[in-house]
Amino acid sequence: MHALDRLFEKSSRSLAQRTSRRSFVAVLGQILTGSILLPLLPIDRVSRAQAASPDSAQARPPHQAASDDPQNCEYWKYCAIDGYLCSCCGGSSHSCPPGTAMSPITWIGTCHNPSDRRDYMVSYNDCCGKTSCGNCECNRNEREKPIYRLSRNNDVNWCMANSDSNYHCSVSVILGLADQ
Amino acid sequence: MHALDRLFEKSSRSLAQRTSRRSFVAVLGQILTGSILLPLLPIDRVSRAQAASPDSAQARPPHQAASDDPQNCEYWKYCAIDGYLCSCCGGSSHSCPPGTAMSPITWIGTCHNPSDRRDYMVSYNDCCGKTSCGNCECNRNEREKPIYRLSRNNDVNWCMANSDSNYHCSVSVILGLADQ
Amino acid sequence: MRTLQFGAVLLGLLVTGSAMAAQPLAAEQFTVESLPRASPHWVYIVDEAFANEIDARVRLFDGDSYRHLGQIDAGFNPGVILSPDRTTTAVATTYFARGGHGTRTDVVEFVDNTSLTTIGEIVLPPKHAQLSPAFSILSYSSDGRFVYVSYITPAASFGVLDPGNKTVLSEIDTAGCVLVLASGRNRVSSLCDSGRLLTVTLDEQGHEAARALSDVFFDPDSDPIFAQAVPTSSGYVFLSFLGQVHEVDLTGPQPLIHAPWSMVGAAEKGHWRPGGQQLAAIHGALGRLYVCMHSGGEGSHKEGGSEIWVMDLKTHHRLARWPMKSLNIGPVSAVQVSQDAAPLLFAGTDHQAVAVFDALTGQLRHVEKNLGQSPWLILNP
Amino acid sequence: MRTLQFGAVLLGLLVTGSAMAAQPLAAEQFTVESLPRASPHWVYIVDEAFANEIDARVRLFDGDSYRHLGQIDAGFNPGVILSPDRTTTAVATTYFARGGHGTRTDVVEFVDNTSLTTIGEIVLPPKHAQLSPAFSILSYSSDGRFVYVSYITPAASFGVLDPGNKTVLSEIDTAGCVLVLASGRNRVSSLCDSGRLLTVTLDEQGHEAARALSDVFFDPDSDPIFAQAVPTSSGYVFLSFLGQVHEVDLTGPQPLIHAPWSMVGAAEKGHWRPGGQQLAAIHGALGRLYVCMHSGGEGSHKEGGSEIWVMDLKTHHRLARWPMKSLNIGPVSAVQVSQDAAPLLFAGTDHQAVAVFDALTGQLRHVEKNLGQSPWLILNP
Repeated sequence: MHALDRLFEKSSRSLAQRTSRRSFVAVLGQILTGSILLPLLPIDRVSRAQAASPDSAQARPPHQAASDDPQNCEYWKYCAIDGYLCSCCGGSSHSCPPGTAMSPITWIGTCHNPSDRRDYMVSYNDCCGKTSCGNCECNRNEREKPIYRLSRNNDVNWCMANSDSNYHCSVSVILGLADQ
Repeated sequence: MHALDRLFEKSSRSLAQRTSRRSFVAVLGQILTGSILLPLLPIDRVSRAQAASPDSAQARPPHQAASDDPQNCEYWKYCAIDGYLCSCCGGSSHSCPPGTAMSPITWIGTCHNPSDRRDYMVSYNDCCGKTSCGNCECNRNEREKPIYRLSRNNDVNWCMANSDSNYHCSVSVILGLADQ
Repeated sequence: MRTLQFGAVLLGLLVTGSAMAAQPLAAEQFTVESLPRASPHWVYIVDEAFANEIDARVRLFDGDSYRHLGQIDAGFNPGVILSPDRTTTAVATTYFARGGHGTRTDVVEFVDNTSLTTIGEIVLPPKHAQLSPAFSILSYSSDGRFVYVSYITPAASFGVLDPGNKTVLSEIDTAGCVLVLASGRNRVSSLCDSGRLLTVTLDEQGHEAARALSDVFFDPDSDPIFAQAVPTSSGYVFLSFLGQVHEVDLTGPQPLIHAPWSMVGAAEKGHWRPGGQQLAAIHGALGRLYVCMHSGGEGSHKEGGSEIWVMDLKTHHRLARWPMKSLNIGPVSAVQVSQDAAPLLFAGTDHQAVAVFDALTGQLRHVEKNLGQSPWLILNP
Repeated sequence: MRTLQFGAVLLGLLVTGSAMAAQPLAAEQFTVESLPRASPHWVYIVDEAFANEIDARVRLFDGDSYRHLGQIDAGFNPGVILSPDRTTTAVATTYFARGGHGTRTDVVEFVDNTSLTTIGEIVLPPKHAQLSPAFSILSYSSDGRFVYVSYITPAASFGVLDPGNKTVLSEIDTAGCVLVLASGRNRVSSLCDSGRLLTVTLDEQGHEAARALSDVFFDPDSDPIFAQAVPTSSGYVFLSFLGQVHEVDLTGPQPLIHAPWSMVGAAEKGHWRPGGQQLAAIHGALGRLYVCMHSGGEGSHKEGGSEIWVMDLKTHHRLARWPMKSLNIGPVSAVQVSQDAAPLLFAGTDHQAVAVFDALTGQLRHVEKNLGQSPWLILNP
């Protein structure tokens, strides 16, 4: 077997554990024709490309793209976020708006990225020190737990330990792949 | 001429200066048949009667009664009020909600009461010391003037001279008949 | 006599010419309202004002007249509780020196419930648990002598306050267990990640005298309980994500934990779930539990109820399912019930309204829409 | 080169099997955004948050990308102004010690416009003019050395501040005339109830050196001017309730007041009127005046515009009437126009949105709905 074929087979096998063969073949076809190069970019670049488009805020993305839009509550990284999305407040999905400070304490969750079908560990941080942003309210609670499990809770103000402890908005920062 | 006739004629003359003969005759007919006794009550009693009715807040009064409803922006006394109606905040058209304080400074306006077809001098006071009520926002500006004519302006916070100077809601208090 | 008066009035009208020529309206007095006698149908509705979160407020609302009776300022992420004798509202909150920024001051403010004026405050260490909305962040001892306030820094502890002398008496470390569930004159229980209750008993000076851990009574991994404890005459009721009901009796020195029972039948389990903010309320005398229920899966525990279920706390039978959808009021995120014999059920909705129901029949009586941004915590005196 | 790279990428994909088996996403860095280079199409939108009035804020919004770039806290009834060099936003406001109540602190806060951080403040006497929304409450001298802040207690005066040293230099009594219309390095004009302008000239220390009253140029009884002065390169333009345009030249020691002209024809007079909050804006280079106009009578001067009229400041001709009704954005209460060669017109509406138009053609480009409760004051750097 040719070396390239072996590599291909190996990775396709691990892929097959997570997705159906049919969708895999369809996606492969698109890769070969070059038609889905854009989604292969790191998700962050996609978000910047969308944000730069002049009517990104007006033209709500179609339902199927919601999980790829950092200004949409359905964005994959936001699976247990509760608050205002910083990407609608002058920040991004993982950066705070100008003039705010990121909370040093936070909680860690796991979100599934449908684009690469992997589970990622993410850190939900609050951005602090200005009054509430008020844009793109989002409340999702996958695997979120009540306040007695503080390290999995999104009801508490994670800005509490900041010197300027008002809550402004929330981000979700990729830490790495979740444990397999 | 009979004494009663003379009295009648005198008052009807002064009335005629303010209203058309036709509407005067129509109203007189209603008085004689007793059908508009209720509006002759002091307006405040009408307001209490409405407030006591269990669904006064739900059942918005019909359009023609708006000028008689102290919880409606169209209430006659509110002709140049700007803010939240205290009658929707625990006060009445002329009293402040519990725990607030009435502004000692204020501005004076004139409103026409369609029920008795008289012009009244009213004092627009703000009720102060709690955060904004937020109910029954109302902005009317009959004879209101810009800020350089402070004594006729409703853009300024009339709570400014109170020890607790936050704005909560506004009232309109009858001072007496306007100068003829 | 009535007829005579009527005639006199009519004559008076004729004499002066007409209604318009009747006496002009008298000058009005500048006054500040005082509250009428309290009614069991009054509720204190906490509006967290989520888009303007430094400006939370409590609205006093009458479930009979549908009138707004007054308002209490509540700052940022407040805990709100009424004193046992109902004369005082306590608000634990945070203020910033410059509105939305600047130095943080944590404080419990006490408001007189007849005049709605602030009658005093206790400044706290800057540790007040900033939760949204607020459950069991603040509580009173049964005799009103102590106030307990939950601290999260994120280390968990609570403050014991003396509302009479307006002082902080002590701070008690709760080893990671959170919230202040008061019982009796001198006991405070907190919820632990281990599935237990920690109960601290205080001495007369408000310092720790003893502490005890309950047995494990729930599994935070497989079926966590909501932290929103519903008070009963003897303790609290907790609901689990999957609809189990845990009743805890705190009248004795050691918590008595009853065997849990399920609100949902086998076919419904995992499909129909409790959810929302203040997701359940109990009418004590009737022994009825009202719960916001929705159809959903894992992660849906904050979804408001598409139905309100009425459960019998004695028989554990479901007495009624009241569907909300056809009422067009939005999913119900908060329920509260008055404790009188003609009880009202109050339902705060995701559409920023509060609906008033007959709590016996489920009949909708009123929908009040002017209740701020997030009316999702309702206190009933 | 481009082709080669593409081929390499494609090969890489084939080698690793597919997109899904490609390298997992890298860990992201925790960062705080800094602002990109300022654009002439940025606007600072003051949201007075009228239902939560202690929580006003300024939103920085990009009229090209329609992105929210950041936010500045603004407290209660703020005055907001940009420094002449655009590097700083100054906010004159009031904070209460306990959120919605308690001791009042009046302050001017200075915010760096590249980082949106507060870089200093000047505490004022508790006299700051609490107006809603804010026009000419706060202004800078042309060289940025002085900041002027309007006081109303209700006695009228103004404070002269030194933004460099963060001190209050003086308070100047204006004998009942209000607001601070800055001109040049050291002059401040205020509007008087007599229909005149009072102009105070300051010395180098920020104290009063001279004062002068203009002639009467409007009649506050028969046709008052709006206090919302629109700045021009030489002074200000004022509109009257009935649509007269008063241009005032403040470049000399004595105000030069031009003969007024009318925006409305004889047939329209008394029917079509200007109205709103920030009811007019001027594009300096084009010499165009944009005005919110509506059809109404006495007392309608705060009604938003059902049309925007475009007037030529030189010829006094009406260049266009842009109807708003069909756009479903609500009456327009505030207009602002960018000063560049491809100008945008921003329109704050009674439906709590801000619409972006091509200021040359009136073509609607965008409607932004997430701009808070009352986006009725729009500053353009």
